[in-house]
Amino acid sequence: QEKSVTMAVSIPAADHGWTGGVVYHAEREKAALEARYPGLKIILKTSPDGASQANALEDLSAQGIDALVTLPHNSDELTDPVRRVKESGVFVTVVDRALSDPTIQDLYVAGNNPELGRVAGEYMKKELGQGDIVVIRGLPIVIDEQRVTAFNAAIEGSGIKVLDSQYGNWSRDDAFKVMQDFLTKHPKIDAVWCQDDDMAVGVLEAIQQSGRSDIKFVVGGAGMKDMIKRVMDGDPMIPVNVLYPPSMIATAMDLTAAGLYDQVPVRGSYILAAPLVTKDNAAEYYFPDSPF
Amino acid sequence: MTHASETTVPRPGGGFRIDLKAAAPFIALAVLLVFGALLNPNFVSAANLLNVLTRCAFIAIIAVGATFVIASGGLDLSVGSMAAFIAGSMILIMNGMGGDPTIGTIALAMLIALGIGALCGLANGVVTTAGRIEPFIVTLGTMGIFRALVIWLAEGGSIAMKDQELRALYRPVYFGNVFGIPIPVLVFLAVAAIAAFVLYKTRFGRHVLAVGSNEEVARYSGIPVGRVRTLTYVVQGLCVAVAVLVYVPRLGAATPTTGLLWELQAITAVVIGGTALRGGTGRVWGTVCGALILEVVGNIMVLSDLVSEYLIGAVQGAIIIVAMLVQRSMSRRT
Amino acid sequence: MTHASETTVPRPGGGFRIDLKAAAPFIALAVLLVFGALLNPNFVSAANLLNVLTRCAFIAIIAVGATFVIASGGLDLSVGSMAAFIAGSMILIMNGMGGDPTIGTIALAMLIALGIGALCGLANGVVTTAGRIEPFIVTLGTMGIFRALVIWLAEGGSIAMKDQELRALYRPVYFGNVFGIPIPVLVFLAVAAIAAFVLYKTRFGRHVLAVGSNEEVARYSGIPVGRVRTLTYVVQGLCVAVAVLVYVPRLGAATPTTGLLWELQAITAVVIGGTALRGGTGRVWGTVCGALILEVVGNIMVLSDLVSEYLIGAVQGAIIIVAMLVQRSMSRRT
Amino acid sequence: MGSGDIVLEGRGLFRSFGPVEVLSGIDIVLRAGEVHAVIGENGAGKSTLMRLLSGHLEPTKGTVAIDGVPCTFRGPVDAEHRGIVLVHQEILLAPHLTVAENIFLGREKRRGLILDDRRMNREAAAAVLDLGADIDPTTAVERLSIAQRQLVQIARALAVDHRVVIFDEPTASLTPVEADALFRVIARLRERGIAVLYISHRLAEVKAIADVVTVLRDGRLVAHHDASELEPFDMARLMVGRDMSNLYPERRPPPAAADIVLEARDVSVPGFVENASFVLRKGEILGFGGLIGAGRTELLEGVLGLRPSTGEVRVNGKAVRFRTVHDSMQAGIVYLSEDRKGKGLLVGQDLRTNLTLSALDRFRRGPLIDKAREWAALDRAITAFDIRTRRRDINAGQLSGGNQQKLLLAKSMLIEPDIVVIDEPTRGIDIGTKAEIYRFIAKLAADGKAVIVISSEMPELIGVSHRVVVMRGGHIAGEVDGARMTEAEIVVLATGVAAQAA
Ligand SMILES: Nc1ncnc2c1ncn2[C@@H]1O[C@H](COP(=O)(O)OP(=O)(O)OP(=O)(O)O)[C@@H](O)[C@H]1O
Ligand SMILES: Nc1ncnc2c1ncn2[C@@H]1O[C@H](COP(=O)(O)OP(=O)(O)OP(=O)(O)O)[C@@H](O)[C@H]1O
Ligand SMILES: [Mg+2]
Ligand SMILES: [Mg+2]
Repeated sequence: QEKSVTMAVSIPAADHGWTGGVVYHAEREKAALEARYPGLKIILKTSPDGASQANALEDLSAQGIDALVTLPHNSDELTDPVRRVKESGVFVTVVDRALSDPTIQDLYVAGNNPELGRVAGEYMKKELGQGDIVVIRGLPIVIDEQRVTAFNAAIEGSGIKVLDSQYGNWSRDDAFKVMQDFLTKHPKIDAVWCQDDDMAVGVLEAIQQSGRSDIKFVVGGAGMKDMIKRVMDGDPMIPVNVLYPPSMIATAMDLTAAGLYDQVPVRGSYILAAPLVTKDNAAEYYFPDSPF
Repeated sequence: MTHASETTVPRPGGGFRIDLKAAAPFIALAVLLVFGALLNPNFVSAANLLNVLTRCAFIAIIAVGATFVIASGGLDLSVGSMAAFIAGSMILIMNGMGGDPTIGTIALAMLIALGIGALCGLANGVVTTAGRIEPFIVTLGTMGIFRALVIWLAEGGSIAMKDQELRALYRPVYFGNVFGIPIPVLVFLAVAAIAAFVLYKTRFGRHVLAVGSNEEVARYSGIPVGRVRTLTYVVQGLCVAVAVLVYVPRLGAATPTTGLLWELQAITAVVIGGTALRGGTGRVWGTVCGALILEVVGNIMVLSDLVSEYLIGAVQGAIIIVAMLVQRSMSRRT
Repeated sequence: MTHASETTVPRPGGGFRIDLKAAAPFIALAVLLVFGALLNPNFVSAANLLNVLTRCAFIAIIAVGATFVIASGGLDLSVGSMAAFIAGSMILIMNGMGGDPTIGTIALAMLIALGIGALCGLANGVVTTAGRIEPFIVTLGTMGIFRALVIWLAEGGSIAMKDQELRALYRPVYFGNVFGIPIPVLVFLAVAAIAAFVLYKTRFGRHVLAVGSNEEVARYSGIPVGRVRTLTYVVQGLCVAVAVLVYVPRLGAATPTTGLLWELQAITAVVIGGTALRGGTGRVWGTVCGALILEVVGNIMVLSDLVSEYLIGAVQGAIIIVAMLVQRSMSRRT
Repeated sequence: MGSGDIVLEGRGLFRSFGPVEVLSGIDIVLRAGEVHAVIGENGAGKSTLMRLLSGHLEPTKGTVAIDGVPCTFRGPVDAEHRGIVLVHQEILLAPHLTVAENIFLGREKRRGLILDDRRMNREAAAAVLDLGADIDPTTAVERLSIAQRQLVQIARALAVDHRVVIFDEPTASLTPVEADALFRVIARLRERGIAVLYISHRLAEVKAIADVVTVLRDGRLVAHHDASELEPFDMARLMVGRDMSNLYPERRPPPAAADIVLEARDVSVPGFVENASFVLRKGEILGFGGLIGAGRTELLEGVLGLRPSTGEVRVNGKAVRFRTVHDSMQAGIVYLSEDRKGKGLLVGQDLRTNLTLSALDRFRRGPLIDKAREWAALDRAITAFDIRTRRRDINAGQLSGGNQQKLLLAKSMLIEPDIVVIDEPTRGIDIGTKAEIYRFIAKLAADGKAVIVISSEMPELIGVSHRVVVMRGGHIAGEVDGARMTEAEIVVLATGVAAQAA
């Protein structure tokens, strides 16, 4: 157990709720793993965008590392930089967003963005059957596009019509504004899919202010603790949530460390489900101490 | 010096010229309103217009502060992060105060928020003037600092008001209204009125414009240039704090994305309002109008089905440029 | 009459003063390097230093262009989105060209990219000078426009080079080296050298400085002020395009977040390098040094374990302010 | 009158700014090899006329003709190409560029693509030296004194091929030494058959160098004479429209043992002045003479807290330390900068704002500024200082140069100072106003205030001062009063050389 190993963790900066959760869980797991494996040194670095993450990867491998756990900003952009790390003989674990060239990653812990969209879409189809909904998207980046594409595929052919969709930038404020305007624009909205719980907060506030009662429910995503709580409490506006736990970074770090120290085979893909959180199973997913 | 009285000096009858120049942003706004009404009749519904007015409150209030900074020849890029930082601190303070939630709790937290705002502004001002560094760099630096502090306070997550009772008590500050006029609108009108008063009617305001016009002349005229500059940043900080007072009750939380890019919006509002970035002029009401224009453009974009969501940014950018073009050509003609 | 030269004017310091002022950013850089070496010995390894040098190429090249714009009294906030737009278009063009991937394909795409860059710059320049609108507003507008175009081209996702062979062919432009010096470093040195030559040794450069120093004087001197201003934006556009040429082989993709906030970094590099935002001066080599300082600060942050991840932005902001303070006090002392 | 061919001619020139007509039907004829002076009060329209003749402005009515052919200039550069150059009244140079870069701006010398800086520096140095100044051509213009800038500006104008050279008050900021050099240059121009248009308020100078004199008053042509027919006295009368017998006021006897109100002991301003000491008494007018760059401005700025300085300053016997000019204003001292546009007035703000800027406290009603009182003060200032303006709501920058000076004077007097320091009080001021300003200075002293006058015009120093301190090269070279207060004495002290030449 005295083997001295350096593990680098490269993740996006905590610039909104979900990535904030990622940073939180990564820091916690770092402390836990370093306690568990005395020889293990974990270097945790956050980067605000793809290019700086590529920089950080260079800097990390320049220091001599044995393993890399990374949640890339963007698959296309970071494929080559991660490849370069891999070429120097480092064990590579990729989280959430698969690289364009899957042969690079030794271990893939998938959060499965399309699944989040699909699950939300299936729920809409099941609950609503048919009706008019609005979609509030995140930022114009790949993850968002994958989720929306899968969502659209899921509701395809049903009677559900997407009246409007706009970017809410994964920000409560922007989502609030967009929802206010949607409410002005569309006299009848049956449901809202807003892809992220941060935005759901703004959406709910806008609905409450308008005093409208046509909106039956809002489907968010990612499993923010306040939202899980509301599901647990049976809030009719938030009947479900689609889990997309930022703690997947911890899973990945844990597996990687296990592979390095415990000689257990960890290579391969580890797909986390994007389960639908309902009133029945919500308690399982409620972590009151998490910041997210 | 005796025979001078021959020179008959007319009173400033030329007010009209100045008026039209100052009116340009309002005319641009009016054009936009008509345009919006044509695109979607809902646009001119009272509810929508009140929404827009209420929403523009934050940027309008912050931009009024920016008018002072810019009029004195400065620039403040940190306002967005400063807003997030003040909001976060204020919420944490409210969460920490404990006791029964009362109006007093909120009032105290508000006072502290104003204090923090003033201090943040003071920091910007002192570093800029005492260190004689370009305000662009100083406030870019403090922008990073405030933002990082928010992230640190939030531990990456969000900072939310815990006490639901307190939250309910505070909510009306954003959602409430007096005789049908939303409180945020009243607040921003009050802030603008006070600011216009200070800028146009007091010695400090005169000094701000003088410093922005020509710093050397101001110095030779015995104006404490450094102090005036610093104070404009304090005014800016206070305005940001006031904006936060109205912001917090809306969603009851601050996140690392709170206030992102507000600085650019505020500066844009100031410039669209007719204040030149090189200093020496300041148009408080123009600034408010500029903030409204920005909000209306966004609103029209969402309400209309003209462009795909991908291209909204392009159309917004284009509209702002065109609005400036129209305004410039109008104020040049006369 | 003849004895006018006898007036002994105590000339302050002479040439030495000017040298030290220009040297200030380099000294700040040296201090940072020493600081970094103390924190982590890996910092001064050849591999790390080459990495940092290579990485700073994008910002350095863009900032060299920004030096022209700023020296002439302008400002360009659109460079980041422009970079994303050019990168996106270039990749789409390469994807669309089909045929066997050859050097020719890449060269053609490069030429087109340069052309797009020049056109984007031209647009900024023409709107600014012909419309007489504050460059802040114009380029804020085009920033939104270019960004939206990228989002539109990418349909909200990303634009990646499809042909792996072509990608392999293009890769060396970022990852290759000549006699151990990475190609991006050579490129930015070449760009800076050419820019320094143009700014200091050609008539156009002289006119750029004159326009920034005093527009009216320039006009009276028969300098085509509008054309010179416009050309500085074209130079900026070309520089952005050159940066993109080096950027694309690195990540092989463009996304709607590519180049985010590069404008602020570029302007910061220019100012740290000793060019004043109000125009009239331009220090090309100082700008390159400024870009290096920014990159080194980021690198030190990654290499050291000084602060929590949340607070990195704060430390970076503080370091930049301190660097400016040091530099200012140094150039004032002498 | 003149004999050479007519080179440039203006016929029936009118010019209005908005509704205000500032030139009405001016005819002017310029001949080769002739020095043609244009004189007139401040605001008479001299500079406007020059701008019409040099393509900077277009006439509202009337024509400009070159060699008898009417022409319209497409701008100043076009006029320059046709050989007409103008030396502006105000300094128009790019502050960040060097002397040589400014001189060759817009007409750079190149070798291939590359600027030939070595050659331009060499030629610039020569051109400036030709004007009797020794300025390093690689100095940035922002580091030059106003006088040096003026010389650079003249050098710039003369650096192109020219047939007509227009000087708009070139000597306003020059000391006699540089002015003499300029006159020699003008003489050479005349010998080469070049037509020279020359504006000046120094009538003796006009008498000495001009062949023909045109007099303007309120935008109208008043008279047109051979210079030989006119004495300065006549010129003054034509300009002002009344007799100007005594330019300088009756001088009261210098107060013998009055209290010392201001004392400077061993004041040094780093880089400019070393160990300067002087005293100023109540009721006294103290002149400061010296050549350009002697450090007079810097000394007083140092004493008054406008620049860092060391040494001891006492006001009314009490040691004081002025950190900012605000402190010295509080102590009752006001300083009027020689750089009206750069340091004195906000050229982009209106007259009222400028007037009350230093004295806003006196216009307060509670926290408010009382605009009505400000307007009243402006009315009073316009009357008291005879500020010639046709509107009250124009910007200070739109006033003619002389009227700007009057506005600055009015602004400074609003704080009711006990000690007034005026740097170059009559730079660019017409003779009528000059007399008024001298009388005003004398009255200040008679009222028991103390005045320091920094001036490069020696007759002025001698005419108004009780005592003159002369500086040379950053030191106080000496002091003259009473009978020793002569031009010769002052020049000796200022140059350190016996003044055979002067
Ligand atoms: N751009 C302008 N707009 C409005 N009025 C102007 C403008 N330029 C000059 N004037 C006015 O025209 C008149 C003539 O000005 P001009 O500068 O020609 O006088 P001048 O004879 O040169 O005076 P001085 O001796 O003081 O230089 C003045 O009343 C001045 O205020
Ligand atoms: N900002 C500056 N930096 C360096 N040198 C300067 C600066 N300003 C002025 N100087 C130099 O200082 C010297 C003194 O300045 P100045 O000519 O104003 O003195 P002065 O005696 O007041 O002359 P004047 O007759 O113009 O009033 C000049 O030689 C000038 O070149
Ligand atoms: Mg004049
Ligand atoms: Mg002087």
